[in-house]
Amino acid sequence: MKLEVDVTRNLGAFRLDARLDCEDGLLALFGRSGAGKTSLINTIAGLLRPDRGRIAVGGEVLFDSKSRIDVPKHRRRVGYVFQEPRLFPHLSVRRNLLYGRRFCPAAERYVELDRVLELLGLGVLLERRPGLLSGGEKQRVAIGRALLASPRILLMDEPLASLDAERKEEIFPYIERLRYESRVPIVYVSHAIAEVTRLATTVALMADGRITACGPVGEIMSRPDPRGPGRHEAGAVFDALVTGHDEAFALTHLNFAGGELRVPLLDMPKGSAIRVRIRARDVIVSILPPAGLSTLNIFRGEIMQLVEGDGTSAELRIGLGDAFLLASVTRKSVADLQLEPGRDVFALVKSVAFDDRSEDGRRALPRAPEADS
Amino acid sequence: MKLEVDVTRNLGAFRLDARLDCEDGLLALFGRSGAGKTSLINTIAGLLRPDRGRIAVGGEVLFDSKSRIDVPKHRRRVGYVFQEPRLFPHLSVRRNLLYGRRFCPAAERYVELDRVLELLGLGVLLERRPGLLSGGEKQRVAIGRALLASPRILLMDEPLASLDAERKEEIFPYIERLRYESRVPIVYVSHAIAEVTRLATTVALMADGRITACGPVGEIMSRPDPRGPGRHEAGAVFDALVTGHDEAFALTHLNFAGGELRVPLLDMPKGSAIRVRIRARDVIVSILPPAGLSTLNIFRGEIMQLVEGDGTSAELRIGLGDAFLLASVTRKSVADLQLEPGRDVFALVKSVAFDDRSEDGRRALPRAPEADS
Amino acid sequence: DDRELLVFAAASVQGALDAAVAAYASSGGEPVHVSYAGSSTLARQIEQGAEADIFISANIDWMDYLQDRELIRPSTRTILVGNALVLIAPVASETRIAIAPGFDLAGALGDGRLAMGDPDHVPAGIYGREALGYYGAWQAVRNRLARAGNVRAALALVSRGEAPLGIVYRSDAVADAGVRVVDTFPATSHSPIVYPLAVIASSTHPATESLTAFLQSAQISWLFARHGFSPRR
Amino acid sequence: MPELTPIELEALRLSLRVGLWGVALSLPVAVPLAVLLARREFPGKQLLNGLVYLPLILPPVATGYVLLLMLGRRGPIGAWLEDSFGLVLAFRWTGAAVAAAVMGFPLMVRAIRLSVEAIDPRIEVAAGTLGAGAAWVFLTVTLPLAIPGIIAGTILSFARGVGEFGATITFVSNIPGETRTLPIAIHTFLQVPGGEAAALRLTVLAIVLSMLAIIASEVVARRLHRRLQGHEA
Amino acid sequence: MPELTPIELEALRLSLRVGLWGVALSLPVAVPLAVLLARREFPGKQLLNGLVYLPLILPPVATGYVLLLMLGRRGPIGAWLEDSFGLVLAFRWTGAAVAAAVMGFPLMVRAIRLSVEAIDPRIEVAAGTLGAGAAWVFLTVTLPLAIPGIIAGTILSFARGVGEFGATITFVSNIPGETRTLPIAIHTFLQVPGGEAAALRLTVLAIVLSMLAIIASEVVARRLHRRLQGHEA
Ligand SMILES: Nc1ncnc2c1ncn2[C@@H]1O[C@H](COP(=O)(O)OP(=O)(O)OP(=O)(O)O)[C@@H](O)[C@H]1O
Ligand SMILES: Nc1ncnc2c1ncn2[C@@H]1O[C@H](COP(=O)(O)OP(=O)(O)OP(=O)(O)O)[C@@H](O)[C@H]1O
Ligand SMILES: [Mg+2]
Ligand SMILES: [Mg+2]
Repeated sequence: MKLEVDVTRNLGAFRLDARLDCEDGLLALFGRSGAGKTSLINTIAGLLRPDRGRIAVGGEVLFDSKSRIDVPKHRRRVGYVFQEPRLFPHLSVRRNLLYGRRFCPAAERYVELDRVLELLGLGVLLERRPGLLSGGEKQRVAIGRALLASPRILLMDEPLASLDAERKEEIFPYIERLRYESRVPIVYVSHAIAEVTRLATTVALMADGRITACGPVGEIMSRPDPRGPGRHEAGAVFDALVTGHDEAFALTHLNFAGGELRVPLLDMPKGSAIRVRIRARDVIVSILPPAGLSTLNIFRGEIMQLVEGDGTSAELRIGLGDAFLLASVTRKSVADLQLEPGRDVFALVKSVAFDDRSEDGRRALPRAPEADS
Repeated sequence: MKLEVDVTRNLGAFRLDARLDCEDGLLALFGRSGAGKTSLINTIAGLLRPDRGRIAVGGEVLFDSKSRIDVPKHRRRVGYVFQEPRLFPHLSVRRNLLYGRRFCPAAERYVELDRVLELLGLGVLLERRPGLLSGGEKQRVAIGRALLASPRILLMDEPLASLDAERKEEIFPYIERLRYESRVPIVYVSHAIAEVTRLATTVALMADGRITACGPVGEIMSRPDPRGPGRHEAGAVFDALVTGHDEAFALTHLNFAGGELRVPLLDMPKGSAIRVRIRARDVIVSILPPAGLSTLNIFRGEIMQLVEGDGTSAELRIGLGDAFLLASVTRKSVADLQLEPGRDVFALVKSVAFDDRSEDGRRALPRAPEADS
Repeated sequence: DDRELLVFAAASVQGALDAAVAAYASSGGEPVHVSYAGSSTLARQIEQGAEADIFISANIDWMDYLQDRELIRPSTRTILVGNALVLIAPVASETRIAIAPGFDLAGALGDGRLAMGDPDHVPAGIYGREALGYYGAWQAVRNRLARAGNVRAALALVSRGEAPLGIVYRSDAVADAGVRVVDTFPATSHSPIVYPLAVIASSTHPATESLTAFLQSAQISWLFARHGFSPRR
Repeated sequence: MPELTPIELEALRLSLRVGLWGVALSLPVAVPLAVLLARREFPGKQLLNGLVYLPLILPPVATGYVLLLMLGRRGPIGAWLEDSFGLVLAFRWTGAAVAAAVMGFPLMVRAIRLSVEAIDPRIEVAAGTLGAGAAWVFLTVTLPLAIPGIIAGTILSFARGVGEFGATITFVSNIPGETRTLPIAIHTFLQVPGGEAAALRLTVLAIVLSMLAIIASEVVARRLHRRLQGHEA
Repeated sequence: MPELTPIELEALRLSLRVGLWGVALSLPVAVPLAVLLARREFPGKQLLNGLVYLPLILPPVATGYVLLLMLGRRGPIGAWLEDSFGLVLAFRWTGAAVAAAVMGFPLMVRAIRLSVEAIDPRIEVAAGTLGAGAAWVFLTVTLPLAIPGIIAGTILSFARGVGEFGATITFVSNIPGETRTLPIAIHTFLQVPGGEAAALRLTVLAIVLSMLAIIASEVVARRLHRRLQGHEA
């Protein structure tokens, strides 16, 4: 399922002028406050009419100024989780949740109430009214409501900002499953880049109403660009295969283009594909073969690129066969160890330094969350 | 300035029963959605009347069921940044910001409009009305409005959840300065533990309406407790002194009870005090003296405690003289390297693995933010 | 048509007519419904097809209005009763004044107003203006009027002491213990005050004739007289 | 207060019927109109809005006269209604209900419109993105959220209808048992000398009736309000 | 429409004055009362609420009669007003303004109350935490946010005041140049045969006057609404 967006729209002093093209999967939309993220997804949902342009989801044209197509918002089957919950104050949580269900043909429903209740821990709130819910409770209901409409595309505008980490952990796998299983494209707006990159297929950066960069998550996140998306989050992203499990130590062995990785045990069968991200800040470089270290993952490679500013750190790109890692080291280490392109080095990756949440996401079924107080 | 809270209040099926005592500084209040965080600070602000109990700020009693004291909310001089912005829709941003100023005696004002505008990047929005602001813009105005009332205590209910990382970075230092300079106690509710611990003096954990743990940040955050606050964020927190700068490599030398640390250059004079946090997941353990590594900070210490479950990782507490570090390693490494209490090891800490944001916070003056589109 | 007999009657004859209709019923007549409202309202309603059988107007104008439009049967038109115009004052008032050419009505009012039906449209007011004009008192009081929407309101103004003097029908004055008749305007001073009656052209009710006859019969003329009306001329 | 006389009972029942039917007639028109005025911009909106207020602005008698001219048996609409459906409004309680509906209409529309304007349109937008078409959004979101205004409007309009006099007597006359509602009965009694006591009893009755309606509506509204806005602080 | 006659001009000017003063008199009472009813619970609230509706429920003539009894020169309040301030209401345009104020009062209170109820109390709470006391919050937050209701209430009440007939004529009579407002003039013309044309001219005048007021208020309200709720979607 493909999402194509090419729209312009003037909003007072602000001008939205965005072009996006992305395949199947989850598009993470980043940008600072006021960049125009909400405005952009409003055009997709049919809430903000572009001055000109075209919007298509899975080949179905939702808007086209040339051929004068403008599908009304209630026919777009867009699941929109707004920045604020926008619950129906006069309906119980249950009726809020089920509001959109009737509009989806039964054959196309891909999620049921019970599943959503369990997932979002909403069981005990079912008969309450939105007025007295806490902020996070409200947002959970809003997410459940959008999901239960079984939308063809899911637009999520910072939906997890007001959820606690544990709750996020419980919801993420579900969002990821949606992405893999139902082929529903998701546009996910977030400020917290770490939160989403592990799910994202595509990342788009937005500033001043324009898309400044857009591409596969690996490419955008690997740019050793200090002005890029969250310096702290830069890292290499690649796909790997599950080759085996070490139940005793609760480890899973993965194979990727650069060698073998050992990561916390994954509940996935051998042969499964998985995406792995190794952040530059989690890679240590050694010029001698390391020994006696708690680090399980050590790779031999060659420095391919060195980006050095006048700050504390420098970014290294280390080639490992067909793959590469990014490493962030101090400029002092670059000098002390004489790191430079062409040099052979060892890259140390702590296994627990993997963003281990990315694997939770691959569990076949989301865990039942603990009942909420 | 001391904050004392001891309140109970029944809210339908939910019961708030919280006791807190904290000195001067910033109290970080954590708890999952629905734990009662908002309800608790509502009692402090005078918005929710406890069934019984006592609330005092800086010795001044705001509520006492025994002596029947209940200072009305508008006399409590509490700066409250709500979970939702609650701006005055009929007033311009400027007039929203200045709304509370008149109620504060001129002598007690500790912040001016220009400073807040600059800090929060609100200059260009001044004459706008709240209706058309983006979500983040609204929340920034709400923060500015609370600050400009020069409150005696600041209650912030997840105020930064909808702000982008850069904006957070710009606002944090200011909140921190408030905490150091104005002696205004701050109660800061957050889901993102990393966000606040570097500022917090005290951390309180909340669940089911009760305070389950409360204490100095170092103590609470260092508990190698997998059910503790955000497993991924656990780490050792300690205070350090700036002992010098290495301008060439943009490094600053710090001294703490466990030895010397080299961290990215700080804009602080020699002798300044600073808080440092080293996350367990950023520490690598070696049983041999490491050589040729890009890691600048290597400490020799002794394993004091080993917490091992049946998961992938184990937590180590490594004593370094008077201080200690936490390290998270795989159980496989524990076995391979025969790590056990009493054993001497080397702890490797990547300098850039420090939560370097904590140092930004110590800049003498907050940076002027870039103008917002 | 099993509809009951419906009389459209000017509100000012209500007391007497109610009694007469009751007498009609007790003497074996059919039940009668009476709709009381202003003559103008009733006339217009008849014009718009009201299914009334008999119209009793408080003045000749509205009866003429209907007759011009052939909405009544001219042969049935008659004068039911007459009335007189009186000058009244609150019972407690000491005012003594005799109606005579040039009499000082303005002086008797002091700083108060003269309550009367609006001389522009309320019949009692129109008669009042004629009578005052006849005695040369109109110019002096024309700006000192409390013009009431109907004669009952004028009566109330005097009865409550809001106005020191008023001009109303004798039929109104006799029933109100709060007022005292100061003097009666001679019939020569104004157009005749009469209440014409006619059968509506479209009426098909069989009892219409019997009722009109009863209302004009001598046996109940005392009843109208007791309510202050004068016998028909 | 001693027991109600049959006349009083009749007037009370009639008023109740007229008031309820008046509300029932105007609600289905007032709600969509109020939403239209609250949410859309269209050419002629100001004109339409002004028209809605007309019955409030015009003297009730004039409104009644217009109704008589339009809906009377000789009026264009009245004749059509009678020919097509055998429905007669003039001089019937049905006409009184229409008069009550018309007179209360501006009050009803204004109250509902205020409530609709206070609904956060973003909630309706959210319903739209969930797949609900405009009509469904209206039925399931707008309408329930506008209930406070609908209640307020209904009660204002009911009270106005129950208290209506001028338009009613002009349009449907004052026919006992058919169109003599409480206010008309009060007026009628006030026209008879000595009728004040009876008028007062009826006035008290009218007050009690409307008060009961108002209090009932308040209770309902308050419950709804609580259910809707559980703001804790 | 040919030029206005002096009589028409006078009635127009008077109606405008009475309508505006009526609104000016009732606003300062209606606003706090509406807020009280919207935001507080207290014993006797239902009673107070019912009392507010009284002028709507009672036949206007009865209301006018009550006003006469209370505020007339012999009435307890009227006598006191005259003795203490030399203020006379009966038979003066000031009395007509009072009648307009009273008759429009329930409409004004209800509209303002609806608007106040729609204000999110959390915004007022926020103002409180910023240090504003109840009065200041009211002035700077509640009142401005209730403007839509205040405008709606004012216009309803103005229109009602300009169209008021029954209470006005009963309380202050029909004195040309002093209390003969447009509706009273219209009524007067409608009472005489052939007066329809003149009544129609005045009716058009009343409509134009109120329409202008309504349109002006709409424009103001719409601007405010836009300024307040810049919801983009
Ligand atoms: N209707 C409008 N008229 C004028 N300006 C508008 C309008 N709608 C949005 N804006 C402005 O356009 C810019 C983009 O707004 P938008 O809500 O899309 O930002 P955002 O990226 O979602 O920000 P945030 O992360 O804070 O929610 C903002 O500066 C906003 O103030
Ligand atoms: N007035 C009330 N009546 C009944 N239950 C209430 C009331 N107010 C709050 N609650 C419930 O009390 C619990 C605590 O709510 P509170 O808003 O304090 O949570 P919170 O910790 O702030 O959550 P979040 O992080 O999601 O904002 C919730 O389950 C909420 O639904
Ligand atoms: Mg946004
Ligand atoms: Mg909360």
